[in-house]
Amino acid sequence: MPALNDNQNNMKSSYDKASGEPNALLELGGISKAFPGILANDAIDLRVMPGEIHGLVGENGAGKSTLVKIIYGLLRPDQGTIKWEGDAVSIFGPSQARSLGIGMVFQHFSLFEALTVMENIALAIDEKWKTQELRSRIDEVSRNFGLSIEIDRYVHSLSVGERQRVEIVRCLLQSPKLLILDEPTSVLTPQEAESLFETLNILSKRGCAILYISHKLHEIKKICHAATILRAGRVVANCDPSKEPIKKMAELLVGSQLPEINRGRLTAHGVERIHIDNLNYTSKDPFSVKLKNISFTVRGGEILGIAGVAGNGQTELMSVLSGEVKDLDDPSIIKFNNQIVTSKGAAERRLLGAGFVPEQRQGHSAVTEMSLIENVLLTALKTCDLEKSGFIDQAKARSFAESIISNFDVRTTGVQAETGSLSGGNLQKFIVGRELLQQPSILIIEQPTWGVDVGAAIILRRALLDLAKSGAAVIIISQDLDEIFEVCNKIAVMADGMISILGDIAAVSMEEIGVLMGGQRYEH
Amino acid sequence: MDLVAIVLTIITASTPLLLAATGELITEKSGVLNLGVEGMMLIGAITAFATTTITNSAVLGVLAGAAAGTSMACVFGILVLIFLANQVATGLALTIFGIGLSALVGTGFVGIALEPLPKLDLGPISAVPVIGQILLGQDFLVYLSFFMVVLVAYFLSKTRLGLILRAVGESHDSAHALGYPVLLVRFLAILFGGFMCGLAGSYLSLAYTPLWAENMTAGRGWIAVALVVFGTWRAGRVALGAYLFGAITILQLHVQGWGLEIASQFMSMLPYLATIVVLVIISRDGAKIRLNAPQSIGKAFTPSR
Amino acid sequence: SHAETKVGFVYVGPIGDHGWTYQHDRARLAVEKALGNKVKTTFVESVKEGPDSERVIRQLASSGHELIFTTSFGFMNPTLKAAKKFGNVKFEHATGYKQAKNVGTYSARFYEGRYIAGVIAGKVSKTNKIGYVASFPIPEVVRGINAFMLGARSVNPKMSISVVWVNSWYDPGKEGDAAKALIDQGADIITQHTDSPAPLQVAENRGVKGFGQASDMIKFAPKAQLSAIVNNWGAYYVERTKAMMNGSWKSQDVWYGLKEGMVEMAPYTNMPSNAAALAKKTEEAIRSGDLHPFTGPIKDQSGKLVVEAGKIADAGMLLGMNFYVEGVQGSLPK
Amino acid sequence: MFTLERRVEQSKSWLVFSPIMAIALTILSGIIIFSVLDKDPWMSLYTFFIQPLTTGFGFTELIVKATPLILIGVGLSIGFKANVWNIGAEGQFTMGAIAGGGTALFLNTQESFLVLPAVLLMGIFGGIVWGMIPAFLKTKFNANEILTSLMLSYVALLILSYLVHGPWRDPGGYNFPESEIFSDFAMLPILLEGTRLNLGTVFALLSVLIIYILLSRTVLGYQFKVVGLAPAAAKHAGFDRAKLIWLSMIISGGLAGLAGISEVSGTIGQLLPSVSPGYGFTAIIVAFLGRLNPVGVLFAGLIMALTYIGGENAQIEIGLPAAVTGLFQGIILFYLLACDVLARYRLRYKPFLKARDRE
Ligand SMILES: Nc1ncnc2c1ncn2[C@@H]1O[C@H](COP(=O)(O)OP(=O)(O)OP(=O)(O)O)[C@@H](O)[C@H]1O
Ligand SMILES: Nc1ncnc2c1ncn2[C@@H]1O[C@H](COP(=O)(O)OP(=O)(O)OP(=O)(O)O)[C@@H](O)[C@H]1O
Ligand SMILES: [Mg+2]
Ligand SMILES: [Mg+2]
Repeated sequence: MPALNDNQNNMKSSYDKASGEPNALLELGGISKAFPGILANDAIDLRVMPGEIHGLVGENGAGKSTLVKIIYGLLRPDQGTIKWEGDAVSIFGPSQARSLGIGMVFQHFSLFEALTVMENIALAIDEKWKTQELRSRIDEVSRNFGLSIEIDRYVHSLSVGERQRVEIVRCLLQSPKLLILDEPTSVLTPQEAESLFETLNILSKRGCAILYISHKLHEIKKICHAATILRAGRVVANCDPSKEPIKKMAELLVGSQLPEINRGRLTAHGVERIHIDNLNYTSKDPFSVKLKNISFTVRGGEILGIAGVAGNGQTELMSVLSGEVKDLDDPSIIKFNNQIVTSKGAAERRLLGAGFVPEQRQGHSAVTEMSLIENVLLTALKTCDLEKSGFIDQAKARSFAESIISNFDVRTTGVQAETGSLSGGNLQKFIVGRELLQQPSILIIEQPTWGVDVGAAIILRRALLDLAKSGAAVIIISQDLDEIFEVCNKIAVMADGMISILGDIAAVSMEEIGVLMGGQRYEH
Repeated sequence: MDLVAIVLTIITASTPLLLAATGELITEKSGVLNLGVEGMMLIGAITAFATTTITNSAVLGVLAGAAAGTSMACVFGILVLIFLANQVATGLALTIFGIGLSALVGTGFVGIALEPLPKLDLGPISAVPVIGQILLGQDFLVYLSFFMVVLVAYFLSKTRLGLILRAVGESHDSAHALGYPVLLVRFLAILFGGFMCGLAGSYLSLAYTPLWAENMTAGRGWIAVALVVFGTWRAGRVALGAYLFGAITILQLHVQGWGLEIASQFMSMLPYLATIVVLVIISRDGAKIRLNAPQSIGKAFTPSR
Repeated sequence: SHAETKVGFVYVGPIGDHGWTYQHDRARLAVEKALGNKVKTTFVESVKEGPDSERVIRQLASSGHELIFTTSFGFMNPTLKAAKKFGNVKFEHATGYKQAKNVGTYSARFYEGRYIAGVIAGKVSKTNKIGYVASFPIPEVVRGINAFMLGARSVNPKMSISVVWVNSWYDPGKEGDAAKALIDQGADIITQHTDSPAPLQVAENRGVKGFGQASDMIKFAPKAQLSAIVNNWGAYYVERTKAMMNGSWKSQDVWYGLKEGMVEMAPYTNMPSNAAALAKKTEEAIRSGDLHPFTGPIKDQSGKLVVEAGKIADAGMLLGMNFYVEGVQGSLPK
Repeated sequence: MFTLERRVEQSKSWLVFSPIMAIALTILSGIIIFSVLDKDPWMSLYTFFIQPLTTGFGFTELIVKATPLILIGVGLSIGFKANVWNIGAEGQFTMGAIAGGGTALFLNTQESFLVLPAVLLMGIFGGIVWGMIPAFLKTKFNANEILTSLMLSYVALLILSYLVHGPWRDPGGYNFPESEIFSDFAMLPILLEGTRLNLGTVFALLSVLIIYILLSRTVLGYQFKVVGLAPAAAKHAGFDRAKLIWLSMIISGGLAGLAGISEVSGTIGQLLPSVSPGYGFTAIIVAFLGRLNPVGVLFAGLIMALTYIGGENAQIEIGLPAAVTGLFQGIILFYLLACDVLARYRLRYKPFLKARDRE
């Protein structure tokens, strides 16, 4: 892509004057990394200049996390070179990466819930600090960057935004030269994201380079000086995002023209299918969010999107709605199709016409060690009569599985395949297919297209729309606002275990939603 | 009746439990459940006894006992960390194997008498009533057990290595992401557990009853495992549990000695029933367990590189 | 090869228990020693008293063993069952009460030794309190407790016995704990009817006195052991093996004691010479038949006269003994 | 460097092959152990593993010995599949013996063919009750069943000891700790005259068949598997975890109880202070060795029984110490656990790559 590469040269030259030397901070050459059955990184070249905010974009599974894990020393590349400030280096582990001046904020898993903020920070720095010194250092850094954190709290009591601040602060403590952020905004409100961008700008001005991974192209466009686009483990383009239209970047990323979904008209006059009245729930798990005074109604033909930042009670709400949890506080009423189901289990709710798809596929909505046939039984056993006086009707289960595969284009070796062998998108198609073929009048689905490629996402979204058009009530719990705006006709926002209903999606603004997502989250 | 003497008896009865339980505590805190305590104790006991018999040195005996416990733990560590074997099953296998191997090795050491471990003798100071008698004048493994509890408590709450250990037990994925060698930490924790079980076994065969007898641990290893849950993974509470259990074990014998009219079998049940009761009381409070229990206990970890 | 006679032994514990089984195994070695290469002995150790014992006995019988000693009470019915199947094989069952044409029984009057131990305790004790570590409340053990009490009271009527049941024949830790508890309660003599040397070791450690069980345990307690009641099966095993070899073996029921040498006393040590002298005198009297430990008047705990003065307790009472004599504390589990 | 690489699907052939490899490795270790003990290894292996099978008696005894192991092991494997760790089968076995044996004693003068069914039912019931206690403590108080069931085993053994030494001892038995001998009406019929092969073996085979069908064909069996593999998925499906804990404890307790009463009224014929040489614990190995599959358990039970009988035989024939048996059992389980990894993972040689420039 010669045209795009030009842009990068422009950028570099602007730095040439400042430093007097065209030395990249980080330069990857031909990095390759294979996992069983998949080449996650295929000969990747990447240059990051000092002070540059460099975007790394690509579809799910494109190899972004793999690449930054290699930079951080967590994964060993099969091939390729890493140059740091002009010298070839081998990075044997995160602590070496940190000593070089590389810090990283992870996409998942990096804080310890049962430890305090202080302990979490101490774990991530390699020098020996006296506790008192460390405290004042933390204070200093958090003041400098406007990232306030409470050192002595346990992480499990923090909101997601606070957790991320902890992660960032502990990187900044070591004055990194390169800060890697892997999808940092997927868990933030728009306002929080704004303040993060400010922090990143300050850092960049002070000469710290940033490698920024995100799916949100408008963010990339807004803050990045340069971007590298990955597809299926390869670099497909380098560009200057400020000059590139978002649509163009998206097409590069997907490798094809983007189809569009037409929501069409959803008729909201159906019968009342879901009715929640004053729902309250306090889990025994001290690390979970309390659900408070939740009330709403969804009618047949409607799709309600519940937006919100992860960790604000969505998981708890899902488990309460699906009947996985039944010991609710008083007063709580859940009605499905005009029947009170508050104390009924998941199986009973299904018999009343409900279907559920929780966020976690492996081990929650599917048993990865079992075959597709066996996974059909998980939810369709009673509703589709796959049981004959206690015995499993194998033949019927098999034909059910086969019809899912053919109706939803699930790519697999067959109905006997171990479910864990399916890719994320295909697994999700299978799971949603399993629920839809049971013809539910109620469907509650969490993160329907998370980790699913664009093609599959479109199939899934269309199926949800069709279901609603046929008269079912659908709830989509999602952190992806774009997705909610694409398919839902009503929106609600969840924050700190409470829900605000905003009603018709056409009548709300992004700002309004953003304010609500921030909600009362900091009033602990 | 001599109260001081009773306290002393309780301390000695609790010492092997305490040693083994502190070791298991560290192992579990790193996220590994090792149910082979009984087997490691037995191997420790016979090795310590045999070594002392042969070399005439109790110190060598204790060291050898601890080393033997450690090497049993090493086998366990390799199986569960490298071969990713089920931890429950492997622990059980370790126990069965330990019982068999110790009995086999022990055939040559039956009926041999040993001097019990020497006791600290500070002359007149050790004879000071109550305090002197209880605190001064025990054998060194008893002091070691005190010391180890304090050390482990300090290690877990105050040191960086302790923090790393807890982090590994809490979430191996996060610890790995920060660059901590999860498997190495776990392996060392397993070895420490074995080391302590070896010491506990040595205490049994060198100090508690200075002789070798097949299966002489008589279920103490299992009690030690129970004590860790019982103490909600806190060193101090584990020690409290160990002394409580020791006290019940000894006091039921006293009650018999006083001639109470209860069948002795029912008295012998008391320690087991007490364990169940306390376990129930502790486990009822899910939040407390959740805050102290290592979250990744029993789960296998495979780092990808 | 020349025809050697095969003799089998079935043990309930490991030969390394240094107690019951250990003594039987020493007797087996005595047989080998006495009869040299005319016999070949085989043993199976740690045989559980359930169905396993019947299989082991049958396996021994079917593999050419002509005489089989089954050395635990719990082997009684399995021995009889096997004996029915193997009419040509001779069986000797220890401590049981059922005989058959090819099953003889033998047992030892350990209570004779315990009576002497009681006499010594009566002489030596300062607190007048004896701690008794007991295994299970069976007649054999109860008889031993009573004999001990009678012996002790024969020299000092203030003596009493506290009993702790450990519900095991062999659990050194627990036996030791029991001994400690008893000493803490004031006992200055420890005696035991369990098999490990642990109680005696505790006595040594705590500076009180005690008695060895089943074998001379002086090496475990050089300063504490007063004597030991030694089980000596060797002579009997040799005698019965010879009888079997020369065809004179007949089923019988013997209950041997000091006189026949099946019970022996280890040297009297760690006691004043007058106590040792009294012990020797008592031993002689029992050996010669002048003294039977269970000679009336014997009162039970409630003070009821159970054996009249001058009378000797009959065999039925001895074999099925289920009461404590006066002076034993606590009540016998029923 | 060799690395383990997760297989996408469990290798079916390794599942079969790894026990065979474990046994082969055990035999190899046996050769070393025997040599260390100064015995001729081949002779020892022969007496240990083959000779017991060369006589009809030996063969039936193998089955008799395997029967309780199979009965208990099959029950345990259900629980283990569902991640319910019942380590207390020894106690449930003993309780079965107590409840059934007590019934036999109570009805000892009755001459009715109903005695035996009553005895068996009570035996099963005794095991169930003892299994239900940990289930109750687990579901109600979240108490770890490994520890509670184990502690309850010690309690059960003491209860039996109390009964046999006290209230239930044979009045005509000179106060010795044995119950009366059961009447013929309480005894399981012998299948083969002259041997000890009894109806208990039929129960064991039936239990293998029934549990096999339960696990492979029924909804309940499916639920056990799901709960074990993915507890969250079981919740999602709406399976009642508490119910499954109760059921698995009831089934494993009941089968252990049946094993207990079958042992007492099949081979022993009376209550003794101890009725089990540790069957409840050995059955745990059997369950794992049999890969928690009823048919596997059947074979594993036979193999484990062989180690016992072989051990006795080796004592008789070549004077090997009894402890060798336990050693073998531990080793065989170790090897199995180690070999099993190859069913889930692939061993792969991965050369260290020097980071080098591309072109
Ligand atoms: N440890 C691993 N073992 C096997 N395959 C892996 C491993 N880690 C990643 N992969 C695979 O490598 C590919 C690239 O994964 P990676 O996590 O780098 O993607 P990503 O671009 O970060 O995606 P996302 O946007 O979902 O975070 C994926 O197909 C993934 O399934
Ligand atoms: N951590 C992992 N360990 C082992 N295998 C993995 C891992 N992650 C993914 N895989 C395997 O890699 C393959 C690709 O998985 P992945 O979910 O990344 O697919 P994908 O490319 O994102 O496809 P889709 O777009 O359908 O989600 C699958 O076969 C999956 O089983
Ligand atoms: Mg990623
Ligand atoms: Mg994917």
